[in-house]
Amino acid sequence: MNRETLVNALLILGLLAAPFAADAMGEPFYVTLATRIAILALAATGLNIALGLGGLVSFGHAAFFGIGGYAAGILATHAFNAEPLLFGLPGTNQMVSIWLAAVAAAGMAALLIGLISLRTSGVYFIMITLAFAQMIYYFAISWPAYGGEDGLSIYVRNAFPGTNTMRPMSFFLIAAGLLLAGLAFFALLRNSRFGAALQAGRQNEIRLAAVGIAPFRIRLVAFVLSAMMTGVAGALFADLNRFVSPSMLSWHMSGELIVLIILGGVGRLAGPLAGAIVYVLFEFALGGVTEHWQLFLGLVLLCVVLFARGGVVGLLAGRARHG
Amino acid sequence: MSLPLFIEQILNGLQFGVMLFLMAAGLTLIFGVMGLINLAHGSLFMVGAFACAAVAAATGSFWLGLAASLAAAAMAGAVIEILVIRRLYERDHLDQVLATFALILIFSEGTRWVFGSFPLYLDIPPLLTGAASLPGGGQYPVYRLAVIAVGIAVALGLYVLIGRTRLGMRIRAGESDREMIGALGVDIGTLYTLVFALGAALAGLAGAMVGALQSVQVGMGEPVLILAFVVIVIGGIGSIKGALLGSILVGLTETLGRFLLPHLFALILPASEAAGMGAALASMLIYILMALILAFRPRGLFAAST
Amino acid sequence: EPVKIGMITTLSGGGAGLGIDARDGFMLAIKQSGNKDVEVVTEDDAQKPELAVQIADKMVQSDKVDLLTGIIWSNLAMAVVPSVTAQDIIYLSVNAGPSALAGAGCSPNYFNVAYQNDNFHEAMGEAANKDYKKTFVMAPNYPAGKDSLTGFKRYYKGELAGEVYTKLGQTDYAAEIAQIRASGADSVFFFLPGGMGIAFTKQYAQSGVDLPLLGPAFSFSQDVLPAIGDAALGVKNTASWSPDLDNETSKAFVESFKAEYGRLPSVYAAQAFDTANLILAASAKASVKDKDAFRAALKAADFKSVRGKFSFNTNNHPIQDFYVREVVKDGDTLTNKIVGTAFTDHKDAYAADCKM
Amino acid sequence: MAEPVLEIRNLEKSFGALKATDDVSLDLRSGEIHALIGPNGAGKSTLVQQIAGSLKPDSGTILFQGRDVSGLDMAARARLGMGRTFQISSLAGEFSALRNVMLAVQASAGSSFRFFRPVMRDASLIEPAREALSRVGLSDRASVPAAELSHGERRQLEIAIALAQGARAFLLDEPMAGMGPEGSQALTRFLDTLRAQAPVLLIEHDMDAVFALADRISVLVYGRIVATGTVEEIRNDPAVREAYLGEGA
Amino acid sequence: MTLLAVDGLETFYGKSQALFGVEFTVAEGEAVALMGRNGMGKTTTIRSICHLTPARRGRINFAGKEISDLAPHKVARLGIGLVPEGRRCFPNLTVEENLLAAARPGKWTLQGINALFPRLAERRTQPARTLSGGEQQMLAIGRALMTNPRLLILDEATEGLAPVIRQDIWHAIRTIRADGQSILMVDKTLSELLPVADHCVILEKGKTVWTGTPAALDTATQERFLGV
Ligand SMILES: Nc1ncnc2c1ncn2[C@@H]1O[C@H](COP(=O)(O)OP(=O)(O)OP(=O)(O)O)[C@@H](O)[C@H]1O
Ligand SMILES: Nc1ncnc2c1ncn2[C@@H]1O[C@H](COP(=O)(O)OP(=O)(O)OP(=O)(O)O)[C@@H](O)[C@H]1O
Ligand SMILES: [Mg+2]
Ligand SMILES: [Mg+2]
Repeated sequence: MNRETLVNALLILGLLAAPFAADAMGEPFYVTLATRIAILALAATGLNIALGLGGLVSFGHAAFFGIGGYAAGILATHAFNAEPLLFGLPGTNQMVSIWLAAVAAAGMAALLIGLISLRTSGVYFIMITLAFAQMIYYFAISWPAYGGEDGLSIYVRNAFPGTNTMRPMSFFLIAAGLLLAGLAFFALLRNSRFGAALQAGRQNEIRLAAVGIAPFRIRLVAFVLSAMMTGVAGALFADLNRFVSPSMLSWHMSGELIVLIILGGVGRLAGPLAGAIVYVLFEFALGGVTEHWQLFLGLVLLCVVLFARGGVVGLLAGRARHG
Repeated sequence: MSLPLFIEQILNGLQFGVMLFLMAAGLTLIFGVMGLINLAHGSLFMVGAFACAAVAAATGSFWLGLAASLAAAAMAGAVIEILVIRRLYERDHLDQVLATFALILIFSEGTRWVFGSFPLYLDIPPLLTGAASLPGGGQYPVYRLAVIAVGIAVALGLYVLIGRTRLGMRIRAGESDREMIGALGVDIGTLYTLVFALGAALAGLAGAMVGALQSVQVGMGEPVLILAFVVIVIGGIGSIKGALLGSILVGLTETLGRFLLPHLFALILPASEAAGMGAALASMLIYILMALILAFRPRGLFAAST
Repeated sequence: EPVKIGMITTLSGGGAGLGIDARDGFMLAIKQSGNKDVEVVTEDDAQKPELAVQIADKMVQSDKVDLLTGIIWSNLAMAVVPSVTAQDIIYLSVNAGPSALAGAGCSPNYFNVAYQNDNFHEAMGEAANKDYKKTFVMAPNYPAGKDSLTGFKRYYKGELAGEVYTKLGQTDYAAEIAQIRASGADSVFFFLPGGMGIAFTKQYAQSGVDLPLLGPAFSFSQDVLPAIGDAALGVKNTASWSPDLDNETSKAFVESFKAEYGRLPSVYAAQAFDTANLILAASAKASVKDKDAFRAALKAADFKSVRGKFSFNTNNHPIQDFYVREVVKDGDTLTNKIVGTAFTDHKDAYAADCKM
Repeated sequence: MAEPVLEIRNLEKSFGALKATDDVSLDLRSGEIHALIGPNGAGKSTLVQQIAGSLKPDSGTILFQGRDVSGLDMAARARLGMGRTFQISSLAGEFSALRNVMLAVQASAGSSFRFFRPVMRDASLIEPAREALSRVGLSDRASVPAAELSHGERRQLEIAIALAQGARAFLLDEPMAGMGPEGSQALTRFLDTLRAQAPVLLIEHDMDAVFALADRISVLVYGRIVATGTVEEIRNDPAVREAYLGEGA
Repeated sequence: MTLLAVDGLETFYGKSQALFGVEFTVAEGEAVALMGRNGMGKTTTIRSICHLTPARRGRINFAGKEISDLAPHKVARLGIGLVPEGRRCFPNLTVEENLLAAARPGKWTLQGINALFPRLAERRTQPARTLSGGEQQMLAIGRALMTNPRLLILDEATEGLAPVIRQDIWHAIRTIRADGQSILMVDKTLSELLPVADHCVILEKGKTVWTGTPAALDTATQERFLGV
């Protein structure tokens, strides 16, 4: 087993074990915290497909996160009020259906946004993805039907067959299960032919085209897959908080997802997970100590950039090898 | 809707545009010319405003405050360049994003620690108060005219500095190949510290000047940051001319959109709903504009030709 | 009987001033009571709904608090309140009263010790009837802004010279001021909280337009007045409290707040001070562990309010008076002075929808 | 006469006032090495870029295997079998030499939308890639990231990639540049064998190599073809001697 | 008098060592050819001298001054002008700006360069990015000369140039050498390189393995170290 595999395994095991330890010690809140980490890690793993593998720095992934969240919120509200949704379709409070809806909605949005955005590159791409996310954000703020800026409450957490999702542990296991599936998907994708083309496009677009692979299509597919995964995470996040609001769509959220990845290690399998663990734990631990916690969080992040090249995973496992 | 009002709104749009340019100028310099994504630009803007407000409150002179804002922002810029930024030129853009994001947190919270949590008082200097009469009968605040003048002066100054001087050549050369310009005997390290400090000083200047029109408070730089990025991306990165025209385009779109869209919707909707719908669309307008421009010109309006 | 209170409020970022005032007002009351059994844990929500939810979870699950309070903003309240009250935790609002929580979404576990969001605006609408016939109204385009104009229009009988929604977070108001100038209005009502209000008022003062400004107290509260400066002088605004309010509790509160923190208290500080006193009074009457008894004790509102009289309506929202204040200069400091009463014993418009 | 694999008709391209390609017609026949020489800035690379699809001509047609490819983009032309090397090496720097070549194998198989099977355990990619590397003599550098190869090694890698693409025609822009004397000789021998696989359009300033290899030579000056002929004809053409070869040749 | 003396140079790229003890000297006014197969460390040696990839061990003495600890721009200002491998013109600057950006006063001026390479004069306002390969090579040489160096370092300066131009460049190199310019050069075309060189240094696997005059470089040595 090489060092990176070992680090990855330890991070995943750590995440899985922590809630059980917390539960045993009668500290259910840490289960919630671990759930939050798992969900943010899943969202960032989605972004890692576009950003880490494809070099597509999307500064608008909050759009997909929020769309997933609103899919959950809207479907649940309609189910709760027993009002039909579009075309007489009912809402639902079944997580699995909600996830599918989140994937579909985020994927559609990504397809449209990607078709236009992927014509640009570099900083222009960063900004055009931001532009689309901002459009959706302002739309959500001023659209009264689902609460506008005040957001939308989900009064009862959505259901998953065979468990009581209101129990923190059950919900954690659902989130962790999806995270593991997301990580497995990422790992397979990265090593596949598609992944090879995607990564080559990040390193040298001209070279990719010159061997006969059109970068645009590869990137579009990657962008859509990436958005879908982030969308599912958004649906979970809505269920975790039992609340969705435009702040899930804001550029701060997009920035936070990017920060998680850079902090953990760009393009690394466990990068988003490591980033989420470090970020959430610091946010949580510092927040309790001083009201100036953001200053110290800033200092921690700064130290990581300056002294740990390649993020946390880079620090623990050394430079990435591409075989 | 009368013609004079319409003309006044166009003026407002132009004026807002130039103000945007003033806010974007430092960012254009650092981002367009040094190729550094500096998210902390908004923080330097804030530093300028706070320095101006604090010194103006202590001395009673806006002008001393203005000088202090330049000095404080330049100093802050030089310090972060030396301590942080210069270690990151060779790195990925993404590392710069994370580092400057961390700097935002540090600056915001540090400023709040020093100055407290309440907005500060900063008003325009007595010399520039009041409104001037415009030809045609309108009235326009003198201070805003002064902001326009400073914005245009900064644009010209930067244009000459970057495009016409040897210093500008070296900066641009460093942008494409830092190692090579060093190997030819140019002390690019010091040069970049200076440029960064200059960009920071421009941010500080904008913070002080614009701060007198808004509220001087922690977090005031964030909306500016996004707007400034929008402006320089629309104009085309690295082009001072593009940034100026991009600013004016955004200023006009934003102002006229806010003004006209509710009127348009009023043709088909009741007044109150029209006002809401119009405002909703208006708030998305500059992003729609940016997306449209980039969809047709993927490198902005005035990108250096490929 | 020990009481553990969780306070989630905004202590960092641009909106920190409000949270700090609320926290300081709250802690002042606790300190003055000398009650050693009351423990308060405070955390910063950074004005982010997700973070507020996380902190609420932590306080409930880990700190095992009995009561929650402190949130300043409606959107954060909407994120936290429904889920905690559903877990049978009592929440007391020191500020923000979204209509959803006053009407159909009300809960026996939710007590609003501040106001329902529409109240200040309703009061201004009522007060404006006296002097004005044609008002230009303006607010940001988000739910609180729309509620504001709805509240104003509910009581205002004059004509609207214009109705404008601005962008949330907007900093330049030249275009709106031009519209005001051209509108033929005789007054301007606006709701622009925080930095937006500071920017608008300053720019308005320079524009040469001199129609009277009216607004809810949020834009002219003690936390922002010093930043606006003389541009605020003479502005009329409505609130449920003012530092010059003539009652013993209020006077003592202003004095002790000034002595403790070296500044004048804002409306947020006053509301939080009342909230703490309400809790203290209730815990003297009933054990916080006995939820039913404690809720009843809260509902009795048997405490000395800085607002003079204070009681709860059926939906656990206040019945209180609203005043018209004017910004004046007291020596070197800007502050508010009561110049009239808009409503006495005012109730919000949503109580009828509350079934509990 | 053999069939032309690649045929260019009346191609034109201007940059502002500069005519970089001025009514160029040219063909490449199967089995031949057709050298394109000319002074610096004559428009050779510009021509290759237009053939390969990374630059759009102002007018003119490009036929590849009898088919008009003028409307296709670079990737599509590469899939049809245009194997190209760049004048300044253009590689996926983080990938090892082997993976760079594997990418070409994968592209030629048209299988880039496979999401799950790991490439590094995929013999159908690795074997051909190793084969191509060994043909250019880079076998023992297979696992070195492209960014860490020396200049000359990168040039060799570029050729290996074109080989692995299964090209039906090679467009080589100065493949000898940067190769040491030993490398140049080896590459010359190698190119000699390459024409049996597919014809080569060779741009090169190394006249020893050109004269040793070319079946035909075209001379481009200021965007125009001024002469086409055999090695002997070109070598003895006084105009070419003056414009390009100098006294030494 | 010795202008440049390199001794015991050992250089690493990360963990992998590229130089294992390079040593040679360049005397004032002398042209030295640095030779070796692909990947033997010629470019690395040059990068170490210019402090672009600093040597981990060894000494570099230039004009009587130890320079192995000096920053690249200080090394350059002492009088080392580099024409790097792969040209590396500043793509976003025009031809003229490329020449002027780092120019230092001395014998070489814009006129001088334009006379040496008329082609560049024709293209003076064009961004370097759009130059042909050969034009870029001329620009790189011109740019180094504009810094008026005491020692000119040419790393494959004739790569990709047409034979006529190459003759011109070799002619130019001979001219400037005749003027007393010291030169360190790498080039693959031995037939053109050797006549210009006063001295040859051959590297193999990052070590100096042979030093001598071009005349002493017999076919056996060439066969052994250069593979021809
Ligand atoms: N985008 C462009 N804009 C303006 N001029 C250009 C552009 N691209 C190339 N040129 C000019 O067109 C001419 C032909 O360039 P090209 O690169 O094709 O030359 P070449 O024959 O390959 O030369 P070399 O042998 O030196 O590589 C040159 O003079 C070059 O400066
Ligand atoms: N950036 C780098 N990272 C790691 N190794 C490198 C790097 N650059 C060069 N090398 C290695 O260092 C060794 C010497 O390379 P160098 O470029 O100095 O050779 P060279 O003699 O100039 O060859 P060429 O004639 O091909 O230019 C080679 O083995 C090469 O693979
Ligand atoms: Mg060429
Ligand atoms: Mg070399």
